[in-house]
Amino acid sequence: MIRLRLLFFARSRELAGCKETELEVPAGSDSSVLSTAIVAAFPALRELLGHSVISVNQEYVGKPVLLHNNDEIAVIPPISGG
Amino acid sequence: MIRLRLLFFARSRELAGCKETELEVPAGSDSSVLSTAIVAAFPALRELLGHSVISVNQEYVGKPVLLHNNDEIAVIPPISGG
Amino acid sequence: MCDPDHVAVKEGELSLDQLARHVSSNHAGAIATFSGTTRDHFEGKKVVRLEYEAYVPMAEKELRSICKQVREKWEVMAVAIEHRIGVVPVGEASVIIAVSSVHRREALEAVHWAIDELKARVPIWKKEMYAEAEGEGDEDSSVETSAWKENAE
Amino acid sequence: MCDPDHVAVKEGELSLDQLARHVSSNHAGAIATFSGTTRDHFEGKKVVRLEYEAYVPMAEKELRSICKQVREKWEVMAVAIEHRIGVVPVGEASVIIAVSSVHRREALEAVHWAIDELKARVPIWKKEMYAEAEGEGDEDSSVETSAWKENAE
Repeated sequence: MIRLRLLFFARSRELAGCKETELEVPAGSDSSVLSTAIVAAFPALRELLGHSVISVNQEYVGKPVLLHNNDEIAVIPPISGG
Repeated sequence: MIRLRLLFFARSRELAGCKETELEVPAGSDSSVLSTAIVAAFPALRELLGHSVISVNQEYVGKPVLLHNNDEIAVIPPISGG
Repeated sequence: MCDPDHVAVKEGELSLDQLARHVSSNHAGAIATFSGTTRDHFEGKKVVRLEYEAYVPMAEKELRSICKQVREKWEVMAVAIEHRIGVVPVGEASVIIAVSSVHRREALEAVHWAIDELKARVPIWKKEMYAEAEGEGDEDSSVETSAWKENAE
Repeated sequence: MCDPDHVAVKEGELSLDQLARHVSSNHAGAIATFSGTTRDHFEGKKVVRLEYEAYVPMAEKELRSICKQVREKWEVMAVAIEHRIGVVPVGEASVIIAVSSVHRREALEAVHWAIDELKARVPIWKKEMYAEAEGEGDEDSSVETSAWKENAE
């Protein structure tokens, strides 16, 4: 297993009940497993994840990227900066 | 005759040698006489007047307007505000 | 060469004059700025307070990337963007952008593109706190509700 | 109702923050500004100083008319324009414009139109003072020349 840092913001932070936690996924996983893994750990996030994006190491990811130990993952609900 | 206030700015002020003077034109004149009257009084302005505009009472005038005693006339060389 | 860009995601009041100094240069002839200010109403509800939250390091990374793209798309000298977080009183700026250029068209167009881009991709969230008067009997109690906003585009 | 416009043609430094306050409102969501700053070069000559002269009452009248037209053309809340006169050090703003609106597009477009209009019709003149080094013999005397500028449009 590899261990990831998982960050929540705004509505996802409120639903998760914390700002930051850890998430484990099987070694060799890519970012496409994240959504399912996060919902398994935080069922309350199911609906919000449908219209959120997940960043890896402070980048929006297009194609799935391979995950590594200590990667920084964040749930980014619809933004409203400006 | 009616007596007008005549103001100069920028290059027209430098060529006229003063900021303000008086100009007399025949009673009943409209603004179309101004250019000729100004050149007669200030020959040094002849060339500059060709690419300047003349304002009457702080307004750009399109069609000739009738002049009155104490009207404020100004020679407006090409502007460069901003 | 100095870094032509300046970005910050921070608490506290924002200043256009200070931001303009970040982009001003003796070679630039024009500086355009944009400020987004917080409004006091939303769908008839009175907004009493706003709070902004950011994924700060990623937000600053995205802002830096917007600055770079602005300089690739337009002939501009320098770009600066600051976004305020925490509580923002109604009427104060939550975001300010400044772009300098030799000719005015570039700075004005670039600032417009930059604010559109910021709203589309920088991970920052706004929560509006509303005052809703609920008249029940003689008592006129005021209940506070809130909502996380979503940018339209 | 308060006058939604503010204009001034005056000596001394200009402040974007102060100008933004003139147009800010709890109902506006956006403020766009433009500053014209003095450049340090013209056709290879070094500009050491600028001086602006205005037909002040007519200039303020034209500025007020520009503000009014802006509010007729766009859905904006308020417009403010200040033009500096007298000596303006290189790098400092000679003109600043601010427009507030509910939506950002209007303020940004309006500020662009306003500066174009100002340059086309407000009776203000800029004189550039150049430093020209004239090397004659051993002596390196510096002669100052100057020119009244003309806006292109």
